[in-house]
Amino acid sequence: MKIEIHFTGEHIVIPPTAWPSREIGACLEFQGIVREQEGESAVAGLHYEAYEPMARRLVERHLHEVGALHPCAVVLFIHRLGWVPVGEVSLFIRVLSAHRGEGLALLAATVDRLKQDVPIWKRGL
Amino acid sequence: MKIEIHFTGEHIVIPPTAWPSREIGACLEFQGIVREQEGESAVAGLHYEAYEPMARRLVERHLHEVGALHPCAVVLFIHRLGWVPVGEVSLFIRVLSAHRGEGLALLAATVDRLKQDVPIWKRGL
Amino acid sequence: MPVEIQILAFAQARDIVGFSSRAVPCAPEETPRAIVERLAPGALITHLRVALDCEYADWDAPIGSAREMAIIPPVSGG
Amino acid sequence: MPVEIQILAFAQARDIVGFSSRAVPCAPEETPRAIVERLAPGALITHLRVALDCEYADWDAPIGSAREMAIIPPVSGG
Repeated sequence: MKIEIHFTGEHIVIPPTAWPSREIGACLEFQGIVREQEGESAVAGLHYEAYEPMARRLVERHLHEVGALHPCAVVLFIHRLGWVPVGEVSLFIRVLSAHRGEGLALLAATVDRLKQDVPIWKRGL
Repeated sequence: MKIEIHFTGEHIVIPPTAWPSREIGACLEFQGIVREQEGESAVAGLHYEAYEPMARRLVERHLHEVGALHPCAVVLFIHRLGWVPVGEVSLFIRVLSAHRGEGLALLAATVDRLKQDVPIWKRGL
Repeated sequence: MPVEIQILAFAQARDIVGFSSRAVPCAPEETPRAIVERLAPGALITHLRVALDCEYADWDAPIGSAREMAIIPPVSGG
Repeated sequence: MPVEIQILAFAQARDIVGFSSRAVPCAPEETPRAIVERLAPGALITHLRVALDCEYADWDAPIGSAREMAIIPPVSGG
Protein backbone atom coordinates (compact mmCIF):
# COMPACT_ATOMS: atom_id res chain seq x y z
CA MET A 1 0.00 0.00 0.00
CA LYS A 2 1.37 3.38 -1.00
CA ILE A 3 0.92 5.96 1.77
CA GLU A 4 1.35 9.71 1.61
CA ILE A 5 0.89 11.86 4.73
CA HIS A 6 1.07 15.64 4.73
CA PHE A 7 0.58 18.33 7.32
CA THR A 8 0.23 21.81 5.95
CA GLY A 9 -0.32 25.30 7.24
CA GLU A 10 -1.87 26.31 3.90
CA HIS A 11 -5.19 25.73 2.22
CA ILE A 12 -5.51 22.05 1.31
CA VAL A 13 -5.14 21.72 -2.43
CA ILE A 14 -6.67 18.44 -3.55
CA PRO A 15 -4.36 16.76 -6.06
CA PRO A 16 -5.96 15.60 -9.32
CA THR A 17 -6.96 11.95 -9.32
CA ALA A 18 -4.95 9.35 -11.22
CA TRP A 19 -5.16 5.58 -10.95
CA PRO A 20 -1.86 3.73 -10.53
CA SER A 21 -3.15 0.59 -12.29
CA ARG A 22 -6.03 -0.80 -14.32
CA GLU A 23 -7.19 -2.70 -11.23
CA ILE A 24 -8.37 0.33 -9.26
CA GLY A 25 -12.16 0.10 -8.99
CA ALA A 26 -12.94 2.61 -6.25
CA CYS A 27 -11.79 6.07 -5.28
CA LEU A 28 -13.11 7.33 -1.95
CA GLU A 29 -12.53 10.82 -0.72
CA PHE A 30 -13.31 12.43 2.59
CA GLN A 31 -13.16 16.12 3.36
CA GLY A 32 -13.61 17.26 6.93
CA ILE A 33 -14.90 20.83 6.98
CA VAL A 34 -14.85 23.29 9.87
CA ARG A 35 -18.43 23.92 11.04
CA GLU A 36 -19.77 27.01 12.67
CA GLN A 37 -21.35 25.12 15.53
CA GLU A 38 -18.60 23.51 17.61
CA GLY A 39 -20.14 21.85 20.64
CA GLU A 40 -22.12 24.48 22.52
CA SER A 41 -20.88 27.60 20.82
CA ALA A 42 -20.59 29.23 17.42
CA VAL A 43 -17.03 29.77 16.20
CA ALA A 44 -15.44 31.68 13.34
CA GLY A 45 -12.98 28.88 12.81
CA LEU A 46 -10.71 26.39 14.53
CA HIS A 47 -7.04 26.51 15.33
CA TYR A 48 -5.27 23.17 14.81
CA GLU A 49 -2.02 22.16 16.45
CA ALA A 50 -0.13 18.87 16.09
CA TYR A 51 2.82 17.06 17.55
CA GLU A 52 3.77 16.42 14.00
CA PRO A 53 6.44 13.68 14.08
CA MET A 54 4.33 11.55 16.42
CA ALA A 55 1.10 12.29 14.54
CA ARG A 56 2.74 11.24 11.29
CA ARG A 57 4.10 8.07 12.84
CA LEU A 58 0.72 7.08 14.34
CA VAL A 59 -1.27 7.83 11.18
CA GLU A 60 1.18 5.72 9.20
CA ARG A 61 0.99 2.86 11.69
CA HIS A 62 -2.82 3.01 11.72
CA LEU A 63 -2.92 2.92 7.94
CA HIS A 64 -0.66 -0.13 7.85
CA GLU A 65 -2.70 -1.91 10.52
CA VAL A 66 -6.06 -1.09 8.99
CA GLY A 67 -4.70 -1.77 5.50
CA ALA A 68 -3.74 -5.29 6.58
CA LEU A 69 -7.42 -5.95 7.29
CA HIS A 70 -8.77 -3.96 4.31
CA PRO A 71 -6.15 -4.01 1.55
CA CYS A 72 -6.06 -0.82 -0.49
CA ALA A 73 -3.64 0.44 -3.12
CA VAL A 74 -3.06 4.08 -2.24
CA VAL A 75 -3.87 6.38 0.67
CA LEU A 76 -3.35 10.12 0.67
CA PHE A 77 -3.82 11.86 4.02
CA ILE A 78 -3.60 15.65 4.38
CA HIS A 79 -4.28 17.51 7.63
CA ARG A 80 -4.27 21.27 7.78
CA LEU A 81 -2.74 22.99 10.83
CA GLY A 82 -3.02 26.50 12.20
CA TRP A 83 -6.08 28.65 11.66
CA VAL A 84 -8.91 27.17 9.55
CA PRO A 85 -12.00 29.34 9.08
CA VAL A 86 -15.53 27.91 9.01
CA GLY A 87 -16.28 26.33 5.62
CA GLU A 88 -12.69 25.38 4.86
CA VAL A 89 -11.27 21.87 4.78
CA SER A 90 -9.19 20.71 7.75
CA LEU A 91 -8.74 17.09 6.68
CA PHE A 92 -8.60 15.33 3.32
CA ILE A 93 -8.27 11.58 2.85
CA ARG A 94 -8.28 9.74 -0.48
CA VAL A 95 -8.28 5.95 -0.73
CA LEU A 96 -7.86 3.98 -3.94
CA SER A 97 -8.74 0.29 -3.89
CA ALA A 98 -9.91 -2.52 -6.13
CA HIS A 99 -13.30 -2.71 -4.41
CA ARG A 100 -15.38 -0.16 -2.56
CA GLY A 101 -15.73 -2.27 0.59
CA GLU A 102 -12.05 -2.07 1.51
CA GLY A 103 -11.86 1.62 0.72
CA LEU A 104 -14.90 2.48 2.84
CA ALA A 105 -13.66 0.38 5.74
CA LEU A 106 -10.18 1.86 5.63
CA LEU A 107 -11.51 5.39 5.41
CA ALA A 108 -13.91 4.94 8.33
CA ALA A 109 -11.30 3.24 10.52
CA THR A 110 -8.69 5.87 9.73
CA VAL A 111 -10.85 8.77 10.86
CA ASP A 112 -11.97 6.85 13.95
CA ARG A 113 -8.40 6.16 15.01
CA LEU A 114 -7.35 9.71 14.23
CA LYS A 115 -9.82 10.83 16.88
CA GLN A 116 -8.57 8.29 19.41
CA ASP A 117 -4.89 8.83 19.78
CA VAL A 118 -3.25 10.91 17.04
CA PRO A 119 -1.76 14.00 18.73
CA ILE A 120 -3.65 16.76 16.95
CA TRP A 121 -5.75 19.33 18.79
CA LYS A 122 -8.24 21.95 17.80
CA ARG A 123 -9.65 24.89 19.67
CA GLY A 124 -12.49 27.15 18.63
CA LEU A 125 -11.86 30.86 18.18
CA MET B 1 -32.28 16.28 2.08
CA LYS B 2 -31.52 17.69 -1.34
CA ILE B 3 -31.15 14.92 -3.93
CA GLU B 4 -29.82 15.17 -7.47
CA ILE B 5 -29.76 12.10 -9.73
CA HIS B 6 -28.27 12.07 -13.20
CA PHE B 7 -27.75 9.45 -15.88
CA THR B 8 -25.41 10.43 -18.65
CA GLY B 9 -23.96 8.95 -21.80
CA GLU B 10 -20.94 11.24 -21.53
CA HIS B 11 -17.83 11.35 -19.39
CA ILE B 12 -18.81 12.13 -15.80
CA VAL B 13 -17.74 15.67 -15.03
CA ILE B 14 -17.49 16.10 -11.27
CA PRO B 15 -19.06 19.41 -10.27
CA PRO B 16 -16.98 21.69 -8.04
CA THR B 17 -17.77 21.36 -4.36
CA ALA B 18 -19.74 23.99 -2.49
CA TRP B 19 -21.32 23.76 0.94
CA PRO B 20 -24.95 24.87 1.22
CA SER B 21 -24.54 25.98 4.85
CA ARG B 22 -22.02 26.61 7.60
CA GLU B 23 -23.14 23.38 9.27
CA ILE B 24 -21.66 21.01 6.68
CA GLY B 25 -18.82 19.13 8.36
CA ALA B 26 -18.19 16.26 5.97
CA CYS B 27 -18.01 15.78 2.22
CA LEU B 28 -17.73 12.17 1.07
CA GLU B 29 -17.21 11.24 -2.53
CA PHE B 30 -17.19 7.86 -4.20
CA GLN B 31 -16.02 7.14 -7.71
CA GLY B 32 -16.60 3.69 -9.16
CA ILE B 33 -14.02 3.01 -11.86
CA VAL B 34 -14.16 0.34 -14.58
CA ARG B 35 -11.48 -2.26 -13.90
CA GLU B 36 -9.72 -4.40 -16.44
CA GLN B 37 -10.38 -7.62 -14.57
CA GLU B 38 -14.10 -8.24 -14.56
CA GLY B 39 -14.77 -11.62 -12.94
CA GLU B 40 -12.79 -14.24 -14.85
CA SER B 41 -11.80 -12.24 -17.87
CA ALA B 42 -9.98 -9.09 -18.89
CA VAL B 43 -12.13 -6.48 -20.59
CA ALA B 44 -11.44 -3.27 -22.50
CA GLY B 45 -14.44 -1.66 -20.87
CA LEU B 46 -18.03 -2.16 -19.83
CA HIS B 47 -21.28 -1.31 -21.50
CA TYR B 48 -23.93 0.04 -19.13
CA GLU B 49 -27.65 -0.03 -19.77
CA ALA B 50 -30.44 1.22 -17.53
CA TYR B 51 -34.19 1.23 -17.30
CA GLU B 52 -33.83 4.86 -16.53
CA PRO B 53 -37.19 6.01 -15.13
CA MET B 54 -37.35 3.05 -12.77
CA ALA B 55 -33.67 3.33 -11.83
CA ARG B 56 -34.13 7.00 -11.00
CA ARG B 57 -37.22 6.27 -8.94
CA LEU B 58 -35.53 3.50 -6.95
CA VAL B 59 -32.34 5.46 -6.30
CA GLU B 60 -34.42 8.36 -5.07
CA ARG B 61 -36.49 6.11 -2.82
CA HIS B 62 -33.38 4.44 -1.43
CA LEU B 63 -31.84 7.80 -0.68
CA HIS B 64 -34.94 8.93 1.18
CA GLU B 65 -35.12 5.69 3.15
CA VAL B 66 -31.44 5.60 4.02
CA GLY B 67 -31.44 9.34 4.66
CA ALA B 68 -34.17 8.89 7.27
CA LEU B 69 -31.76 6.67 9.22
CA HIS B 70 -28.63 8.71 8.48
CA PRO B 71 -29.67 12.33 7.93
CA CYS B 72 -27.54 14.13 5.36
CA ALA B 73 -27.89 17.52 3.69
CA VAL B 74 -27.15 16.87 0.01
CA VAL B 75 -26.66 13.83 -2.22
CA LEU B 76 -25.46 13.96 -5.79
CA PHE B 77 -25.67 10.69 -7.74
CA ILE B 78 -24.35 10.38 -11.30
CA HIS B 79 -24.30 7.09 -13.23
CA ARG B 80 -22.75 6.87 -16.65
CA LEU B 81 -24.45 4.73 -19.31
CA GLY B 82 -23.25 3.27 -22.59
CA TRP B 83 -19.64 2.36 -23.22
CA VAL B 84 -17.17 3.09 -20.40
CA PRO B 85 -13.54 2.13 -21.05
CA VAL B 86 -11.27 0.70 -18.34
CA GLY B 87 -10.00 3.47 -16.05
CA GLU B 88 -13.00 5.74 -16.50
CA VAL B 89 -15.63 6.53 -13.90
CA SER B 90 -19.01 4.78 -14.17
CA LEU B 91 -20.50 6.04 -10.90
CA PHE B 92 -20.03 9.16 -8.83
CA ILE B 93 -21.72 9.84 -5.49
CA ARG B 94 -21.18 12.88 -3.28
CA VAL B 95 -22.73 13.20 0.17
CA LEU B 96 -22.63 16.33 2.31
CA SER B 97 -23.53 16.02 5.98
CA ALA B 98 -22.91 17.61 9.35
CA HIS B 99 -20.94 14.59 10.59
CA ARG B 100 -18.88 11.96 8.84
CA GLY B 101 -20.79 9.03 10.36
CA GLU B 102 -24.04 9.79 8.55
CA GLY B 103 -22.28 10.46 5.26
CA LEU B 104 -20.30 7.23 5.36
CA ALA B 105 -23.37 5.21 6.29
CA LEU B 106 -25.51 6.77 3.57
CA LEU B 107 -22.82 6.29 0.96
CA ALA B 108 -22.23 2.64 1.85
CA ALA B 109 -25.94 1.83 1.97
CA THR B 110 -26.63 3.61 -1.32
CA VAL B 111 -24.06 1.59 -3.25
CA ASP B 112 -25.21 -1.64 -1.58
CA ARG B 113 -28.81 -1.03 -2.56
CA LEU B 114 -27.82 0.04 -6.06
CA LYS B 115 -26.41 -3.44 -6.51
CA GLN B 116 -29.52 -5.13 -5.14
CA ASP B 117 -32.41 -3.87 -7.17
CA VAL B 118 -31.75 -0.75 -9.26
CA PRO B 119 -32.29 -1.73 -12.91
CA ILE B 120 -28.85 -1.02 -14.35
CA TRP B 121 -26.79 -3.65 -16.12
CA LYS B 122 -23.25 -3.92 -17.33
CA ARG B 123 -21.58 -6.29 -19.74
CA GLY B 124 -17.89 -6.64 -20.46
CA LEU B 125 -16.62 -6.08 -23.98
CA MET C 1 -61.25 -4.94 -22.43
CA PRO C 2 -57.59 -5.36 -23.59
CA VAL C 3 -55.48 -2.23 -23.75
CA GLU C 4 -52.15 -1.86 -25.44
CA ILE C 5 -49.29 -2.03 -23.00
CA GLN C 6 -45.60 -1.54 -23.61
CA ILE C 7 -43.42 -4.56 -22.85
CA LEU C 8 -39.72 -3.86 -22.32
CA ALA C 9 -36.93 -6.39 -21.96
CA PHE C 10 -33.47 -5.38 -20.75
CA ALA C 11 -29.99 -6.87 -20.99
CA GLN C 12 -30.06 -10.71 -20.91
CA ALA C 13 -33.86 -10.63 -20.76
CA ARG C 14 -33.82 -9.44 -24.38
CA ASP C 15 -32.10 -12.67 -25.47
CA ILE C 16 -34.49 -14.76 -23.42
CA VAL C 17 -37.73 -13.29 -24.79
CA GLY C 18 -36.34 -12.32 -28.20
CA PHE C 19 -37.29 -8.62 -28.24
CA SER C 20 -36.41 -5.39 -26.49
CA SER C 21 -39.71 -3.58 -26.81
CA ARG C 22 -43.20 -4.46 -28.01
CA ALA C 23 -46.61 -2.88 -27.76
CA VAL C 24 -49.11 -5.63 -27.00
CA PRO C 25 -52.83 -5.61 -26.20
CA CYS C 26 -53.38 -7.20 -22.80
CA ALA C 27 -56.38 -7.71 -20.55
CA PRO C 28 -56.19 -6.29 -17.01
CA GLU C 29 -56.64 -9.75 -15.56
CA GLU C 30 -53.69 -11.23 -17.44
CA THR C 31 -50.56 -11.93 -15.40
CA PRO C 32 -47.02 -10.99 -16.48
CA ARG C 33 -46.20 -14.69 -16.62
CA ALA C 34 -49.07 -15.38 -19.02
CA ILE C 35 -48.16 -12.41 -21.21
CA VAL C 36 -44.53 -13.51 -21.55
CA GLU C 37 -45.64 -17.07 -22.26
CA ARG C 38 -47.90 -15.75 -25.01
CA LEU C 39 -45.14 -13.60 -26.58
CA ALA C 40 -42.23 -16.00 -26.06
CA PRO C 41 -43.56 -19.50 -25.48
CA GLY C 42 -41.24 -21.55 -23.29
CA ALA C 43 -39.00 -18.61 -22.34
CA LEU C 44 -37.18 -19.42 -19.12
CA ILE C 45 -37.93 -16.56 -16.72
CA THR C 46 -36.78 -18.19 -13.49
CA HIS C 47 -34.03 -15.64 -12.88
CA LEU C 48 -35.93 -12.64 -14.14
CA ARG C 49 -38.04 -10.13 -12.23
CA VAL C 50 -40.93 -8.12 -13.60
CA ALA C 51 -41.90 -4.51 -13.00
CA LEU C 52 -45.20 -2.76 -13.72
CA ASP C 53 -45.07 0.99 -14.26
CA CYS C 54 -41.60 1.12 -12.71
CA GLU C 55 -42.41 -0.93 -9.59
CA TYR C 56 -41.37 -4.52 -8.98
CA ALA C 57 -44.42 -6.77 -9.29
CA ASP C 58 -45.49 -10.37 -8.96
CA TRP C 59 -45.24 -12.62 -12.01
CA ASP C 60 -48.56 -14.18 -11.02
CA ALA C 61 -50.67 -11.14 -10.10
CA PRO C 62 -52.90 -9.51 -12.73
CA ILE C 63 -51.41 -6.49 -14.44
CA GLY C 64 -54.49 -4.38 -13.73
CA SER C 65 -54.20 -0.87 -15.08
CA ALA C 66 -50.44 -0.96 -15.70
CA ARG C 67 -49.33 0.58 -19.02
CA GLU C 68 -45.71 -0.58 -19.03
CA MET C 69 -44.24 -3.94 -18.11
CA ALA C 70 -40.49 -4.45 -17.85
CA ILE C 71 -38.62 -7.75 -17.76
CA ILE C 72 -35.63 -7.33 -15.52
CA PRO C 73 -32.63 -9.64 -15.29
CA PRO C 74 -30.29 -9.56 -12.27
CA VAL C 75 -28.96 -6.02 -11.92
CA SER C 76 -25.29 -5.09 -11.95
CA GLY C 77 -24.95 -1.31 -11.79
CA GLY C 78 -22.16 0.62 -10.16
CA MET D 1 24.15 10.13 34.77
CA PRO D 2 21.50 12.79 33.87
CA VAL D 3 21.18 13.74 30.19
CA GLU D 4 19.33 16.68 28.80
CA ILE D 5 15.93 15.73 27.39
CA GLN D 6 13.40 17.87 25.61
CA ILE D 7 10.03 18.23 27.35
CA LEU D 8 7.12 19.33 25.15
CA ALA D 9 3.63 20.29 26.26
CA PHE D 10 0.77 20.67 23.77
CA ALA D 11 -2.60 22.42 23.76
CA GLN D 12 -4.22 22.43 27.24
CA ALA D 13 -1.18 20.65 28.68
CA ARG D 14 0.76 23.89 28.18
CA ASP D 15 -1.56 25.70 30.56
CA ILE D 16 -1.35 22.88 33.08
CA VAL D 17 2.45 22.69 33.26
CA GLY D 18 3.10 26.32 32.37
CA PHE D 19 5.50 25.86 29.45
CA SER D 20 5.47 24.55 25.88
CA SER D 21 9.05 23.35 25.62
CA ARG D 22 11.97 22.96 28.01
CA ALA D 23 15.31 21.21 27.89
CA VAL D 24 15.86 19.53 31.26
CA PRO D 25 18.58 17.23 32.61
CA CYS D 26 16.94 13.93 33.69
CA ALA D 27 18.27 10.64 35.01
CA PRO D 28 17.30 7.47 33.04
CA GLU D 29 15.61 6.06 36.12
CA GLU D 30 13.32 9.09 36.58
CA THR D 31 9.67 8.64 35.63
CA PRO D 32 7.63 11.12 33.57
CA ARG D 33 5.44 11.72 36.60
CA ALA D 34 8.45 12.66 38.76
CA ILE D 35 9.85 14.93 36.06
CA VAL D 36 6.58 16.83 35.67
CA GLU D 37 6.23 17.10 39.44
CA ARG D 38 9.75 18.55 39.59
CA LEU D 39 9.04 21.12 36.80
CA ALA D 40 5.46 21.98 37.72
CA PRO D 41 4.78 20.98 41.32
CA GLY D 42 1.15 20.05 41.88
CA ALA D 43 0.24 20.07 38.19
CA LEU D 44 -2.88 17.96 37.65
CA ILE D 45 -2.01 15.39 34.98
CA THR D 46 -4.94 13.03 35.48
CA HIS D 47 -6.33 13.60 31.97
CA LEU D 48 -2.99 13.83 30.21
CA ARG D 49 -0.97 11.15 28.48
CA VAL D 50 2.76 11.08 28.07
CA ALA D 51 4.87 10.01 25.10
CA LEU D 52 8.59 9.20 24.98
CA ASP D 53 10.30 9.62 21.63
CA CYS D 54 6.92 9.73 19.86
CA GLU D 55 5.44 6.63 21.52
CA TYR D 56 2.81 6.64 24.25
CA ALA D 57 4.46 5.65 27.52
CA ASP D 58 3.65 4.99 31.17
CA TRP D 59 3.70 7.91 33.61
CA ASP D 60 5.33 5.61 36.16
CA ALA D 61 7.97 3.78 34.11
CA PRO D 62 11.54 5.15 33.95
CA ILE D 63 12.30 7.25 30.91
CA GLY D 64 15.43 5.19 30.11
CA SER D 65 17.24 6.45 27.04
CA ALA D 66 14.40 8.65 25.71
CA ARG D 67 15.48 12.09 24.45
CA GLU D 68 12.07 13.68 24.05
CA MET D 69 9.07 13.59 26.35
CA ALA D 70 5.70 14.99 25.26
CA ILE D 71 2.75 15.80 27.50
CA ILE D 72 -0.41 15.07 25.55
CA PRO D 73 -3.94 16.21 26.40
CA PRO D 74 -7.02 14.51 24.89
CA VAL D 75 -6.70 14.66 21.10
CA SER D 76 -9.26 16.25 18.79
CA GLY D 77 -7.96 16.13 15.22
CA GLY D 78 -10.04 15.82 12.08
